[in-house]
Amino acid sequence: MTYLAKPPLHHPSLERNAVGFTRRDYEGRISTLCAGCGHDSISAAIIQACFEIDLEPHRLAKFSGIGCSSKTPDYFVSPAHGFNAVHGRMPSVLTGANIAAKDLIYLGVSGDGDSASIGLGQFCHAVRRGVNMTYICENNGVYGLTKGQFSATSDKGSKAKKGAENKDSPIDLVMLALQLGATYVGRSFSGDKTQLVPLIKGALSHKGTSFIDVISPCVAFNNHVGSTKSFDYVREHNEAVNRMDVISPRAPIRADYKPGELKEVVQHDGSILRLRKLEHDYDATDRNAALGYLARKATEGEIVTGLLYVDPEASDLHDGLNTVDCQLNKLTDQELIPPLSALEKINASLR
Amino acid sequence: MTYLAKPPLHHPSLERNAVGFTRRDYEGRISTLCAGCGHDSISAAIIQACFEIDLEPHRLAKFSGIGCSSKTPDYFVSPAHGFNAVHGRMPSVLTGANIAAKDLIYLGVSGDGDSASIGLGQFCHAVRRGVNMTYICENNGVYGLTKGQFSATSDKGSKAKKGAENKDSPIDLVMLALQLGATYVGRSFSGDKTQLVPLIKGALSHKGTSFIDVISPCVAFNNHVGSTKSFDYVREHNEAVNRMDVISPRAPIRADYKPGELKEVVQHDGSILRLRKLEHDYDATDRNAALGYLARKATEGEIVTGLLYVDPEASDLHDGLNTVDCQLNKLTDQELIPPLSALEKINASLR
Amino acid sequence: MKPIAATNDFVVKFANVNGSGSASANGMFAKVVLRMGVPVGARNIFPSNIQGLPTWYEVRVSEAGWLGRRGGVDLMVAMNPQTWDADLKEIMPGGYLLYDSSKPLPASKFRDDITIIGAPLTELIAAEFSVPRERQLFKNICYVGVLAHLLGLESDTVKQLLTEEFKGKDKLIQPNFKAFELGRAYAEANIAPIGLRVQRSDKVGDRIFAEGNDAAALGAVYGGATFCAWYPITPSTSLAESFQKYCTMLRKDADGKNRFAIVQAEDEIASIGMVIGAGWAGSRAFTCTSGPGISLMNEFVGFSYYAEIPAVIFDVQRGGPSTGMPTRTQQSDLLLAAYASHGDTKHPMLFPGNPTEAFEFGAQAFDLADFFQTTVFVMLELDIGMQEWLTEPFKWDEKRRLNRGKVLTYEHLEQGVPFGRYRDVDGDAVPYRTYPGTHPTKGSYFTRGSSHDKDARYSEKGEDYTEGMQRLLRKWDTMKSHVPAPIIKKAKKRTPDGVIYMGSTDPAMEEALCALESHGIHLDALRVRAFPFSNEVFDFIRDHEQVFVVEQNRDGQLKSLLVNEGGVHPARLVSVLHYDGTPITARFIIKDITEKLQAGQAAALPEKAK
Amino acid sequence: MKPIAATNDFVVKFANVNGSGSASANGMFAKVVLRMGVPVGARNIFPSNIQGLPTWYEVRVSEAGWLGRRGGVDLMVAMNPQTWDADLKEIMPGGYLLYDSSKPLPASKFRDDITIIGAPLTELIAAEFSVPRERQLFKNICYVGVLAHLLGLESDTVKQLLTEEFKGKDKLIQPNFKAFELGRAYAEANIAPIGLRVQRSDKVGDRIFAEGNDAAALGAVYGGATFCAWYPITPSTSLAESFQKYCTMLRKDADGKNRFAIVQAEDEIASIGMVIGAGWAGSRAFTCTSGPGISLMNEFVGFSYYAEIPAVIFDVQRGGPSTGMPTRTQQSDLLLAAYASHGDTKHPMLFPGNPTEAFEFGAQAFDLADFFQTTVFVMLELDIGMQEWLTEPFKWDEKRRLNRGKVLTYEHLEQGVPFGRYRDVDGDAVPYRTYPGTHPTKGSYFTRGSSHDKDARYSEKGEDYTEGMQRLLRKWDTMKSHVPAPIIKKAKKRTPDGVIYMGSTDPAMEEALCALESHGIHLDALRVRAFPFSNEVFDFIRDHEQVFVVEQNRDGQLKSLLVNEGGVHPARLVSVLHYDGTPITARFIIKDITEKLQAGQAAALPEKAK
Ligand SMILES: Cc1ncc(C[n+]2csc(CCOP(=O)(O)OP(=O)(O)O)c2C)c(N)n1
Ligand SMILES: Cc1ncc(C[n+]2csc(CCOP(=O)(O)OP(=O)(O)O)c2C)c(N)n1
Ligand code: SF4
Ligand code: SF4
Ligand SMILES: [Mg+2]
Ligand SMILES: [Mg+2]
Repeated sequence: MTYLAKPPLHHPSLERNAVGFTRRDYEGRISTLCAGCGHDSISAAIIQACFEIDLEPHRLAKFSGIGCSSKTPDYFVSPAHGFNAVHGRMPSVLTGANIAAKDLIYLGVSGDGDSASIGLGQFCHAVRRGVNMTYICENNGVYGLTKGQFSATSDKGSKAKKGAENKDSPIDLVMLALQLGATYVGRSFSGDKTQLVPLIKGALSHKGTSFIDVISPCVAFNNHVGSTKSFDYVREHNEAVNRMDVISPRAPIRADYKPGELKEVVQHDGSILRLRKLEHDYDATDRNAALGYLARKATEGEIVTGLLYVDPEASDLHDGLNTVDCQLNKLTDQELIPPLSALEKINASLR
Repeated sequence: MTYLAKPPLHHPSLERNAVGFTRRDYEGRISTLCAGCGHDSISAAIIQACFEIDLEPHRLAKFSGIGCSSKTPDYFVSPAHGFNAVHGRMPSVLTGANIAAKDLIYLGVSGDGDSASIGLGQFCHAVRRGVNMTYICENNGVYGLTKGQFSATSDKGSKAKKGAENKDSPIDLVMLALQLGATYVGRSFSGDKTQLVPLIKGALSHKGTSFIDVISPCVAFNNHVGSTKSFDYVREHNEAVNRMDVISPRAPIRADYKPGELKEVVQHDGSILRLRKLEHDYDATDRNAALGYLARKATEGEIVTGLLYVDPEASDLHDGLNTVDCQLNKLTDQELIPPLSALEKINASLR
Repeated sequence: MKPIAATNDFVVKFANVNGSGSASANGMFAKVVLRMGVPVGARNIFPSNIQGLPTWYEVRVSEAGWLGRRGGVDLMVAMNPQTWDADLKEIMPGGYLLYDSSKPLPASKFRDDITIIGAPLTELIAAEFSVPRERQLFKNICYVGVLAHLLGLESDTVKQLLTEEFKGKDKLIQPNFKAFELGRAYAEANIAPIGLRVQRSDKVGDRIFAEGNDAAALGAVYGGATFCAWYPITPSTSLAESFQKYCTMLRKDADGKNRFAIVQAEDEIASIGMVIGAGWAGSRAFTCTSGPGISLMNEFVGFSYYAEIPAVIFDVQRGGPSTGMPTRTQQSDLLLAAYASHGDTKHPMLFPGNPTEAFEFGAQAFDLADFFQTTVFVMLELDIGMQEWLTEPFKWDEKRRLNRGKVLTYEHLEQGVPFGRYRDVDGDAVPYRTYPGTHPTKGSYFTRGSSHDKDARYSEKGEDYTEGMQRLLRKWDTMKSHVPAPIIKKAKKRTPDGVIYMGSTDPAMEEALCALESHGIHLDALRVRAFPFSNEVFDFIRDHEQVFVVEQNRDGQLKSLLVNEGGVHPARLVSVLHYDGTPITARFIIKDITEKLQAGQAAALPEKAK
Repeated sequence: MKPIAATNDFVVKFANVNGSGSASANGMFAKVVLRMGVPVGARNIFPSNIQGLPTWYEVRVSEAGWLGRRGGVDLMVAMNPQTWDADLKEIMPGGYLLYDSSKPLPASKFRDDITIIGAPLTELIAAEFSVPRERQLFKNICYVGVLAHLLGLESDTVKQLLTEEFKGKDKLIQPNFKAFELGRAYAEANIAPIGLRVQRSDKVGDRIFAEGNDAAALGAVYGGATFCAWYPITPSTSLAESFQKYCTMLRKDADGKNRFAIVQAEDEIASIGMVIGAGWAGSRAFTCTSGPGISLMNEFVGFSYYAEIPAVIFDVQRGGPSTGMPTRTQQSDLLLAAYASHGDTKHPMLFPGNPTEAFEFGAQAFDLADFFQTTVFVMLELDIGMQEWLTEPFKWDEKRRLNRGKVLTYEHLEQGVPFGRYRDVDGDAVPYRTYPGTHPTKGSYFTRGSSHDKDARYSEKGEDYTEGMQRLLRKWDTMKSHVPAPIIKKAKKRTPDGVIYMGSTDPAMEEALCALESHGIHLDALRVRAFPFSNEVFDFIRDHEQVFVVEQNRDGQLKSLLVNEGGVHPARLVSVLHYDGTPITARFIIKDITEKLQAGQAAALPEKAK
């Protein structure tokens, strides 16, 4: 589906992308989050990424659950339809919509409470089905909207603002996503836009389940000393395994790097993920190695970021379902209603 | 709590264990499962294990969800209280009971549908809390009771009885349990009682969360060629990493093995897990190594069995909660109801 | 005791062991009678288990066409030693017992007021078959042979049916013939004719023998459903399976690709979530489940109500509460479905009364859901869903189009049709919506379960909230004239008494009405087919002094809904309740209503509650 | 326009920004008035957000003791530019506006029928404080200083309260004094006295100023609860937090170990599952949640009903349906809670009418749950749970023991007391139970949600099932005389009119009754405090020609329950419904009832539904 670009109401100086939109066309309503909240930075990165990959804004479909993080889809890409589901159940709603209208680009935004507590089952199952989506968890280690309880991604021993210590083992959604078959897995930090924007771009261009865990400090309830999800803690323990550029299918290919230093991964839609290794023996296309590396680093207290795994050949849920090319929501009556003769045959078989 | 042993109504020839019970005292009602169902073998192994570790039968508390597997607690250890919860929610019920009455031995029995589909969230969260229990998943890769649909532990490409192929990535509960902090993790096969009985014994004696995944073929719906959970398939791909004996705290220690070949792990209650390695570089006390090994073997299509991980120093949920030694359900009115003076003080503070 | 003599009017019951393969032989028996033109009401009574527990199949042969359960057994085919004693007790005095006489049984095991018919089935079969599983299976068809002789079933018809049944597995046909003949010949040679007979007739017409779940699934196909998200649960599983079957048959395109999708979700919450996602995006989607699933779906159903998203839920009701009786029938999810979820909510329900209506409502539910943008419950019951009923053939008007309701397209938006997601543009309180991706600059909106204004913007203002909630009530009013109307049957004589009922009670009620009439008791009858109730329902109540409300639950849930929605005085509605998990019978209804009329109980208003 | 003149009878409203620290200053204001012996009704009105959105605090000063919301504002403290226009509109003609005059505002921003009072708060504070966060915080206490002068609040009382408030953080006391003095002194020097005054009185007595959630949590402590499993959700979160606070204070043993456990579960389903597990094992356990949580708990609640396991759920009701209005109040979960879960089920509910009752019922719920072995809902509301109410002090009878219901111990079993889990031994339909691990050979049983016989064995027999279901109905009857009885207030004159209401409607209703009486309208009043309803409730209805049912939801849920359980003619119950999320006011009740009486609407039975 392509339509005429948006009428040019905007300030002429705003740069347009290949499909004729300005960055402002990807904005949303004014955020109601706390000043300084990590989630707002992620919204900005999403806006940037959508603009840069030349996505017509209405071709995005935005989903979320409940939480501060889950409010954000209202704050970016207003021309896209948005859906604020019930708490923890966004993955199922997104899956259903994707089944109905597969040609759109699906973005799910959730929080660590929404994804790792009440929503853990749906998260895991959406991943194992290979739903074609980008799933971003805005991970602050607390329930922001209900005022600062531990979430299931809180590290053992991490301290709450009022001093209580978390005793439960943490859930690492990246490890789960890897284990359950996600085909594009990354981790980043709301404070690192240079890393985050390309990760989102790559994810949106990926066919299959993309998961990005973004550590996103909660300035109101989890940014104190003793928290392992504070700005300071994350900055100190952030270990990026690679840096990535995403090159659009249309862009001319330049080869100005020395071989070895770079790895190029061509995705389904022709986009190229150009990976510059920072950790020299990290191979982002080896799932088991990634699992092992992450487990080790987690024990050491390091937060591994970057593109952690990608399978550019991935298939998705629709492949498994063997659906027709036409979106299910566009099938006509004729394509849907069987002929009367079929009904008569069935009647006959039941006599 | 100790009581007089059961009055000796039984055939005198039946051997008694150290607490005065015969094997028959650990039996249950007659099974209503299909003849040949793997689950019945697991029930037999549970009976054997309880008998051998000298557990007074009423000190066991049995829990399950819904499914053929979840019916089994009715078929073993009748003098124990049993609880058939709703589908997929056994872990929470067990957790609550354990909080109320921590001195009992907790056994949860579930199926792969009950644990990995509807119950995945509760399974993961009970594990990460370190509930002191033995959780056995009777894993047949299908929904037995609802007649043969794929469960979430079905391998990708595994075939249903009527031929359909599973397209979703499998959930490996052992991998999840390891990742989420279970402190005793094993896998076995309903057809291998020699391996299974000691695994259960060790689990029941373990303090902390013990998880045992038992492949348990469903003869009615998932024992055909093409299924990766059939008796034949499991026999062919079973790779035991070790063999274990469990030596009770009371038993005299014998040392008749060559050093190196054996590893002894002393558990919290004094019981000793004597592990004979079959896979020479497998270390059952290294969580990260176990994760890596299992991931690799899973890719190769091998089913790794044995005691996969144990942390004998584990703490449990009650440690985290800092509860009193007395079971909460035995606290008296006096211990529970604060004095009137406290109330008056509170009233005063609210004026 | 005189042996019962009856032609085309008796009950045969088969007592078997679950998993022994009896179901197909028993079904065959019922179908033979049907092919002979004699109506049959047939019911499987099975345990919640896979193999080894007792199971029964009850066939009511009724030339008069009474298809409800009758109660009592005229001929018991007792194949299960486990239930022998109880089975024998059920036989009516003068009735018949057919049993496997291969092993001798002591006389004390029998009754002397019935006719005992032994046939050495095991021996007969053992002599001809050697594989154990075959022996087990063919014993079943062997007793059909015995029955064929005893009751006068046409052998050709049996063989014709066997041939059809095993089409594709042709090598099974001859052994089945043989087993059948073994039984038939043995009976012919050894057993005296009995008083029960099946005689060819012409009372079946063009009716079909169909299960409600299968019919509803087919209805969903004709109704344009493209997506089913489900989680297995008895007794709804076969609905999803049938949808798979019919879609595979009718919805493949030329390249073998699917114009449908079916996802077995991880649980019921995910199922309804997917359905809502698809409905939001413009695909007709449904889930099928039973009571426990409805309980779990509560939160999402409230979301669908408030955010106004179409969804269809087939609730195949079983015995509650909790896990209850998974393989027994009830009508006990009404209250839950009607007001599912926290806050003020109301949801439409359809009550098919037979598989034909299951087909019709299975299609219509999607038009209603799309038009009213809300969850529509199709309230099936195990007794309809999982039993084969003799029912009218499925009909479809080829000119019928899917009514997708108020959807603004790209063209509308281009033409400048204004869009506000929750505005009442047409005065019927039904708003317009858009599918995602419709237009680059117009028509996007944000869907949420939190309070919102007419343009779907977040709002905590009391006025925005109440305005929306009041519109939802007006939408509810609009619905009343769109859902299936009740079916009213007037008594032959003017009467102050009425009866209201629904769903699977239909055949038992028809029979009861006829019998009551013959006793001089006249009742006007109304079968409710949908909630919200249309005015006709309340007119009917107003026009009668007392109205019996017959339902299959403990608490009179339909009565509660009638009282609550219609402002009816509860004392004028007299509950007739049957809820032990077996299908309601005409006998029960007749007895209960007669007693209540006699006691005049209904007329006297209870003192406390005037 | 004459400025309003009123002493100890006016409404002050504070308009602030969420997260700006205004709550504690505003609360201080209310407490000062209370300490001066003048009753106060105070309410926070806050958004579903953490920082930056509008929030209000409304204080009704009422010597007469009317604690409900009044409606209208006499003095607005307008600190939020975002809501300035709307806030100004709310001021009654002749009322007052206090604003921060540091920045000049155009005349068009004001009204000329009110008294405008400017105080340069920002400037005053900026001159003395430099840290930005301090400036924000102290501005709040500064306007309290201004108000102290304007209204005649006692400075010493303010300072006393500040000292108590900051006990432990003593270095905050002086700066607060200073900020207060800045405002007070500025006002004294620059602002003319106004018509509103607070004058010391003696109408507060020994009452306390408490929140319902806090009170309920304390009740749970006294009621012997040892375990709370919960999942955060507004407006119930503070209940769990208070339980933590009070347990830490009152339930530590000598070694610092806990005689309680609190688990933040992964969701509401797990919360109720844990509660049921603990209840089964003999610990008193509860969860607290709001509407969405109740929807999710449906399946387990039905399990608890059918398997007969004690559980307590505090439902702090908020605006539904769906996510609805999380920070607004409603009484709209009644129908859901009453009949939660599929199949035939009924669950007791308690309706505390103020924090004191929240304390009492918070304890009593556990006795009821243990005795009746079922889920007991304590139906709180945001308006009670999260607002501070002036309420009677908490009382506890030291001789009171926890009633753990029918539990067989080791000794009973040893003595040979027979045990059958679901037997009705005492004729009250309440069975006996055992805790796990009680006895080596006697007393074990198997708990299940599937159908069972009297000895808890699995059974698919219709008789076993119906026997159990009927006993549950009889148990329900037993319950009626055990739950808190209604409170009846007779009108001064004999009257055919009554009114029924519940929960947080209490203060508004008291005021309304008094006002109606002064207009010559007499109503007998009954406050329902529990479901099932006791006979007194239906006697009350019988004894009146028409009864208004006042409730805070759209669909008249309490009325539905009355009709459904009592066989009452719905036409005799006239709904008075308030449901925009704000607390109901006496004004609303008076107006609605007066109009309905005038229209005679209640008397005329609707034609359709006689
Ligand atoms: C069923 C249900 N339970 C609980 C809540 C209350 N609730 C709202 S947001 C939230 C947690 C949000 O945490 P997270 O997803 O981490 O988001 P954050 O606010 O931290 O970004 C909870 C528990 C709810 N809305 N619905
Ligand atoms: C809420 C709910 N949904 C669905 C069901 C139906 N159901 C019963 S058992 C079962 C699956 C059991 O599978 P599994 O746990 O693997 O047990 P198995 O029978 O294979 O041993 C299902 C879906 C149910 N009882 N409750
Ligand atoms: S509470 Fe935390 S997560 Fe929520 S908006 Fe504020 S900073 Fe962000
Ligand atoms: S159906 Fe499968 S799992 Fe169930 S009892 Fe039979 S063999 Fe066992
Ligand atoms: Mg969070
Ligand atoms: Mg299974």
